[in-house]
Amino acid sequence: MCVGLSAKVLKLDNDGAIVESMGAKRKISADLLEDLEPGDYVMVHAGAAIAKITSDDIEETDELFNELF
Amino acid sequence: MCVGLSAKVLKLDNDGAIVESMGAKRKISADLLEDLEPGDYVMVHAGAAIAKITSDDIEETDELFNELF
Amino acid sequence: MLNEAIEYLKSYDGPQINIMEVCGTHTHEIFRKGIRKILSPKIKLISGPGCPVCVTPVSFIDEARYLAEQGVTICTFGDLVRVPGSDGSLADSRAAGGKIKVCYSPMDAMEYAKEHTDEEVVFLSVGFETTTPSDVLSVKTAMDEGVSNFSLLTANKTMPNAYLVLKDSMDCYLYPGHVHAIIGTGICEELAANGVSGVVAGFTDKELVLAIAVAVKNAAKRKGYVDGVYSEDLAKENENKGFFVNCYPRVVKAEGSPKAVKLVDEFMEPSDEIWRGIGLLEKSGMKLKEKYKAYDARVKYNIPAFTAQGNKGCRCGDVLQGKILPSDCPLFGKACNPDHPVGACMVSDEGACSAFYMYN
Amino acid sequence: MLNEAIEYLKSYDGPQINIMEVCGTHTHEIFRKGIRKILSPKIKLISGPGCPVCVTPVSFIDEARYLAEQGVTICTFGDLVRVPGSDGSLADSRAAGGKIKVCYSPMDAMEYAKEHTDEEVVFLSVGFETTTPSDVLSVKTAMDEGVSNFSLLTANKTMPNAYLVLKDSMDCYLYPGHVHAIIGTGICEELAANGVSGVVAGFTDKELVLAIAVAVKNAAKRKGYVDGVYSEDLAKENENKGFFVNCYPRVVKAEGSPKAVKLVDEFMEPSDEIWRGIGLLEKSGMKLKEKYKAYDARVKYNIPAFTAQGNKGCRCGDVLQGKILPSDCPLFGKACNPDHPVGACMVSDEGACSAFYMYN
Amino acid sequence: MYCFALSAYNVVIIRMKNINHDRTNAFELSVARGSPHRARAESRIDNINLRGRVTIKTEGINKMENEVVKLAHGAGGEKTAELIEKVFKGHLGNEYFTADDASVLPRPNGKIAMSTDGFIVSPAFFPGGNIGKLSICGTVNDLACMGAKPLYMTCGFVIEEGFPMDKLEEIVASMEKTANEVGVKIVAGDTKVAGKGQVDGVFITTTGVGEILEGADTSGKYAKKGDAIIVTGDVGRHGCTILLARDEYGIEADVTSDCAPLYKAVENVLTAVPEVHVIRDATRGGVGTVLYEISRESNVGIDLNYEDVPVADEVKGVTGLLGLEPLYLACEGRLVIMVPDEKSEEVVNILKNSPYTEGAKVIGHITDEHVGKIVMTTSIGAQTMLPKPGNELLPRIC
Amino acid sequence: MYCFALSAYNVVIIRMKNINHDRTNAFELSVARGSPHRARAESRIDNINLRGRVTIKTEGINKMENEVVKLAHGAGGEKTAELIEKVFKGHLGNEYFTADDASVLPRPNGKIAMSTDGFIVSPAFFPGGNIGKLSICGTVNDLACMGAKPLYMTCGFVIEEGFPMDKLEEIVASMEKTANEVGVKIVAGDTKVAGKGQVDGVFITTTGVGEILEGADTSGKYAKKGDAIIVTGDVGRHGCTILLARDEYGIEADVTSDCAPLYKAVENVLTAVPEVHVIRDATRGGVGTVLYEISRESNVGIDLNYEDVPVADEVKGVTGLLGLEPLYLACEGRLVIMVPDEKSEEVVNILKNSPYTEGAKVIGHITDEHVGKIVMTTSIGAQTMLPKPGNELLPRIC
Ligand code: SF4
Ligand code: SF4
Ligand SMILES: [Mg+2]
Ligand SMILES: [Mg+2]
Ligand SMILES: [Mg+2]
Ligand SMILES: [Mg+2]
Ligand SMILES: [Mg+2]
Ligand SMILES: [Mg+2]
Ligand SMILES: [Mg+2]
Ligand SMILES: [Mg+2]
Ligand SMILES: [Mg+2]
Ligand SMILES: [Mg+2]
Repeated sequence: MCVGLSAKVLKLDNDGAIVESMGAKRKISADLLEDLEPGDYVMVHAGAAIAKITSDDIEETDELFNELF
Repeated sequence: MCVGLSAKVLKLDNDGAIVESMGAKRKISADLLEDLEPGDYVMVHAGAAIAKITSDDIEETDELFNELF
Repeated sequence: MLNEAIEYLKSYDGPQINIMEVCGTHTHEIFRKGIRKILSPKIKLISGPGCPVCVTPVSFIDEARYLAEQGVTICTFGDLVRVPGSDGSLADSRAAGGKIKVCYSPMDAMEYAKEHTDEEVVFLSVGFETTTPSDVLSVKTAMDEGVSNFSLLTANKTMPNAYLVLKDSMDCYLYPGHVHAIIGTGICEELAANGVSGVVAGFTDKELVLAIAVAVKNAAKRKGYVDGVYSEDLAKENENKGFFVNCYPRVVKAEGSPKAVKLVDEFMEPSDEIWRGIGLLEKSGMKLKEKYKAYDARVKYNIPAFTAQGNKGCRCGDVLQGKILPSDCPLFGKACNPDHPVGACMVSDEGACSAFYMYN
Repeated sequence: MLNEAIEYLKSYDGPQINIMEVCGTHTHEIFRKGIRKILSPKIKLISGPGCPVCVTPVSFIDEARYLAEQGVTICTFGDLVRVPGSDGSLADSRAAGGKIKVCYSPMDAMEYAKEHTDEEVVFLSVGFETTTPSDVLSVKTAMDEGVSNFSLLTANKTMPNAYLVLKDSMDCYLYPGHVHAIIGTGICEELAANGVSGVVAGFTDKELVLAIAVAVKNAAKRKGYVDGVYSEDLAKENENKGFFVNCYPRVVKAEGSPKAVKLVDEFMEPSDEIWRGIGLLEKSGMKLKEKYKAYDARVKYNIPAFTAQGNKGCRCGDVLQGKILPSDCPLFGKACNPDHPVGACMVSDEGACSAFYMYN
Repeated sequence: MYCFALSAYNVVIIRMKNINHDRTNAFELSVARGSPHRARAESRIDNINLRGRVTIKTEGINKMENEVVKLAHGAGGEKTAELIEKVFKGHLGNEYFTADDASVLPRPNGKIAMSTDGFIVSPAFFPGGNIGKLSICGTVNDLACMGAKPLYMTCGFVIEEGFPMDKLEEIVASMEKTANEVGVKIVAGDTKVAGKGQVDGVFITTTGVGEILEGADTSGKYAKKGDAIIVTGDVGRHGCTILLARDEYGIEADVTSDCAPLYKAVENVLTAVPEVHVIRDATRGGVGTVLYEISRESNVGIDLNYEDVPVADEVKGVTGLLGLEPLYLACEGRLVIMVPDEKSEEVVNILKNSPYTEGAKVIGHITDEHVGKIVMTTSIGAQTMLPKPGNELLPRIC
Repeated sequence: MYCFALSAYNVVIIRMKNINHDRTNAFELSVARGSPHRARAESRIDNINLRGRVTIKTEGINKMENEVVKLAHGAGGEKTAELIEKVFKGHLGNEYFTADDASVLPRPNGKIAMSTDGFIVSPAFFPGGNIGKLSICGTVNDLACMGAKPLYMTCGFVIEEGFPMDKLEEIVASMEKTANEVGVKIVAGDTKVAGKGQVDGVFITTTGVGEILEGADTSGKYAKKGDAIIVTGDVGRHGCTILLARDEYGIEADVTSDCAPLYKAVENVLTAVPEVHVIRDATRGGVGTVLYEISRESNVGIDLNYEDVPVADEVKGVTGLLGLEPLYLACEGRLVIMVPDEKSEEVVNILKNSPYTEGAKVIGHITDEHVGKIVMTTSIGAQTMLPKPGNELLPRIC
């Protein structure tokens, strides 16, 4: 799913990362990103973290709106 | 089953014999006996005809009784 | 005529006669038809080691269960499915996911292997002289047809040595009709010449009653009794003279089935075998010859040695040798019953303990 | 703020603006949130070729079904299970006994292969730049861990050539956020420089509404309209000037994910791919390089060539190119519906025809 | 009356309520030539004497024959509704059939009887019937054994993904036919589709509710010393048929299952002889198992004349080859009835004139001796025990 | 009260009827230390306040934990009788439980309701329940939906050879507990054992008969324009729990099934507000499927406030990761209730104070527009259709 559900990195090890989104946890690959750390927010797709997110706060869309529109 | 159920040979081919006992038919091996022919009565054990029977008529036991007893 | 024989057996009042069946089907049919129930107290039937299931050692089941665990498909006669090994039966293997297939014949098992080339198929080759030719036939056919995923786990037994070992347990054997349909009656004549008596019996109610009546009459005569009258001269005269009567002539011929015997001899050779409850008997079984080892499951799968013994409390051996009745075994009907058989004699419907339990 | 944007989109009365989503999830979320329902009639959303399922050719399903019939375990994202091949779907293969396993990720499929060494496992590798890195990761890990019963059946696609092919179908692309999270926005800037406009959009309701509003505003401006007032000068000035706005900056960075791009380039190379409904597009996909052929299911299982075309009546291609609405297809809602999809666009919840059907 | 026409993908069932036999009705049925549905449609039309007034067209495609049950049919959504509508409702529908969670039904008269049984027979089709017919007979017979007229039934299906749709329909059509014969209404159903390999083909569980006939009072606890034991036909046919149908032992014989609904026979008996003490259908486990059950429940002994137990020759042949006891082979259309000896002749005569029980016969008596045991008199006049039922039936070698 | 003592091979169930709480009763239970039975035995004793008067010995062997169900248990003979006696009767037995073919039962008052359902959930044990609890709740809830007080139930088991006996007992114990909570009697049962691989673990089919509460008259056909639509708690928990328990997607979340018997809640509602039009339990297919069913059956349209539909965060997380719609995930303890709007507050209040329905909430209304369709108002205030339920739930990638 591409859906915009961001996930928080709970744990990292050689094997990958455990991420959590609204209480749902899964082990995913951390191999597509540099320097992931616990506490980071990521977008997950097909079992891998594909992007680090500046913030989990989608409220920033409001700011963005003021900026872009 | 060793039980004394005799079977009649219905058909013979390279593969073996089809025998019949009270309406129950099965293909069995004819390789343990010489010169089996359709119409013969046989004793069947573990899928092979193990003995040709002089007669299907177990009434001969009565004669045998007179003879042996 | 049947009635006359029944009357004779009911009212017999001569010397005690002990007769031993050495065929599982005899045991079973005797119980099923209630033949024991009509015998005078002076006639005792002993159920000897005639059920191939009962004499199959614990270690054989362990071997089969080992193969099942390795993913081998086990084909077997139905009788063996519930026989306890040292830690469970093939029914337990099946419940645990093992593939256990009940077959009508060894040839059916071979056919199954031919049609399922992705499986390794082993047939549990048990039985006496009657069954062994069919086992051999399946190997021969597998060879002819190039079936390489089929083999036998052998525990085939032969009767003659058991006859000798048990010869003092009774007055007269009830020889198994179909064993002698294969091997002929030469051995019976020979035993008679050496003082061991017996009659070959068929399997119907009439045949069994006739054979038992003939056995009793002749055994009594050997003890000096004719029509209830004792003659010391007769007793002396017959003291070391065994008798033999073929009471199943419509099936059993003196020469047996030479073709079957030849076939077995081509593929197999005598082997020392353990009989459950009796122990090791020299040359009391048959195994595949070295040159057919590709069809010998023990060789093919390099089965480790299993040495487990049966439950110590089980007295199958004494039962099979006629030393005790099943009901004399302290476990009989208590810890040991058809649902939870302790010894092999309680497993097969043919087993002495099982038949005794079910029909009493 | 959201309300302001919604109000803008509802009341927009400038020149007609056509926006094309090229991401299946965009299509789906736009329908799910009812965003089309609030748009002024002057704004048209076209669902382009963004659903990897919809653009997967018939022959790819045929290849997968062929493998399933050979006993290969097929691992796949759920979307592909019901896609019709030329003679049935993978759901039909499964009902016929084939092993079809729905997986969350390619890595899960690889793990499954590792744990089931007696099976041959093929993962159906579909998707765009977002998904391809995960596919490659599974191959890399299989190599590292010596897993030899795992391979990919690839149909991976890349976006840039599609952007070029479809550039005249609309006024502004709604670029897929997660594709550009991987490849960055360089290509978008380049397209803008060449007169092709677009905005990168996220996936929440707010993000989509924002991106569409930004797209409309800028597209109108390009046509010379600001706040509903037309200026010929402005229109002239912007005639060949594309615009690009990243409306999803919390996720999409200009540089994308270099690590992911590098990984893909190591294992894969561009390939010419058939897009269902559109046809062959040069260098529009990725396949495993020759040196990784042990993980390429086509090579490994020597899959025969499948050349089947989709149903001739299906107008997926025109739908994907924005030439017609799904409801303009004569089969739509009649012979073609989600229970019996004729074209791929009717299969996935992301498919343009399916979304149109379900939400109307 | 139902007619079948086949659209491109599904059987469309045209149901005509309250058909007026005096009016001329003409219908066009589009049924593929050679389709089993055609024969069925024709035979139905025949049944209501409308043949002359029906045109049967033979064009049209019948895709259903290639259709199979899929997981989507069990997902509870539109496909499930479609399956119910097109297969189940068409055959089993009646005034009580409902889309609601439960059927609302008139209150029965007097006490009610309730029974359930699961059917997992493999193969699902066998000479003499199929799992559908069996599932109705089993529960109808259980109710009948308690002297109850079957009123309402429910059926729960578990179907394996990939099961052929036309086979499913054949099963459901058998259920319809058997239920109609008895006059029982199928008032609720349930369908689950299990993944390939999670279930073997199709399993059916039926539950029935009946009302106890006036004066009837039967129970396995009521056997009394002196009662005659009647069996309503030859034993072991069903078990033998299934064994042969599985074809595991390579044996062939011309045996058909005794599977039959026995309510009418029971009604005939109980109406004339309400004194009947025990009725039980000998299903799984066969007549032998039933006799042991009753000896235990009634605390009595049983004397059995083994030679009087009716067994078909073919069943004797098959059990002889495999070393099985016919008394322990399943029946699905045989009752064991216990009735005071003086009434036994009357009961046997009624049974001889009732459907499916023509072979009724006295096979033994109840005694107060050897309680809990069954003593059989054998061919040589000896008395010995019938071995207790116990384990899985396994053919013997020796 | 039941106590459990474990003999060498089987659980022996000591059942004490009419226990006198004033007398001092002391029992010795021989239960292996660490056995789950011990905890169960203790907890039961606790429940009836006898703890101080019971000695629990910890010696003794508990072989049952290694025991499995075998084909012989399904052969209809002694082993079947043993299984029924020791596992089923011990837990489910009551005055109507019978060894006969059918139970004979008192005639209910008024109209009766009858319903059946099959349960094939895999895995059989999941957070919040097991297939046994589920099989009682499912049928109890179906009866409750028709305004019927559950009276009698039957249960049919199909068990795979090799199924652990202690797991089976745990399932049956859950059935007992749930049936007791509702006050429904299990009056007949059936057990079949299928060969290894012929069935996946254990399937249960239950059938229930109930009597319609006075004044109650509910049906999926009775939804009327203006009715409020109430859901009795957050949706999709059961489906989500099972999905997680199968562990096919590697996702973990702290979700438990909503599986619960809802009769008491329904009784409370119908007693106070007999005007309720529709009650339906949202099981397979979830709330979305139920809404579509009712829109079709009542020929109405539905307006749904999507943002008002209660969904647990964890369920949102899981469905978000997999691309599934919570409205189409199964519930096993949620009702959809339709009632004239002016009564909706009263109904919601009663539900909030009834067991298992504390989360009751109005989520939409019935309309006479867009008949057969469900229009939902989304987070951006737009109105769009809820997609129709259809196929198997498959997680999406994109
Ligand atoms: S009763 Fe059981 S333990 Fe005793 S001898 Fe017989 S088989 Fe062995
Ligand atoms: S409605 Fe069906 S046939 Fe028409 S374009 Fe869409 S997918 Fe193709
Ligand atoms: Mg319901
Ligand atoms: Mg029943
Ligand atoms: Mg029954
Ligand atoms: Mg249901
Ligand atoms: Mg199957
Ligand atoms: Mg019954
Ligand atoms: Mg129901
Ligand atoms: Mg239900
Ligand atoms: Mg039953
Ligand atoms: Mg299983």
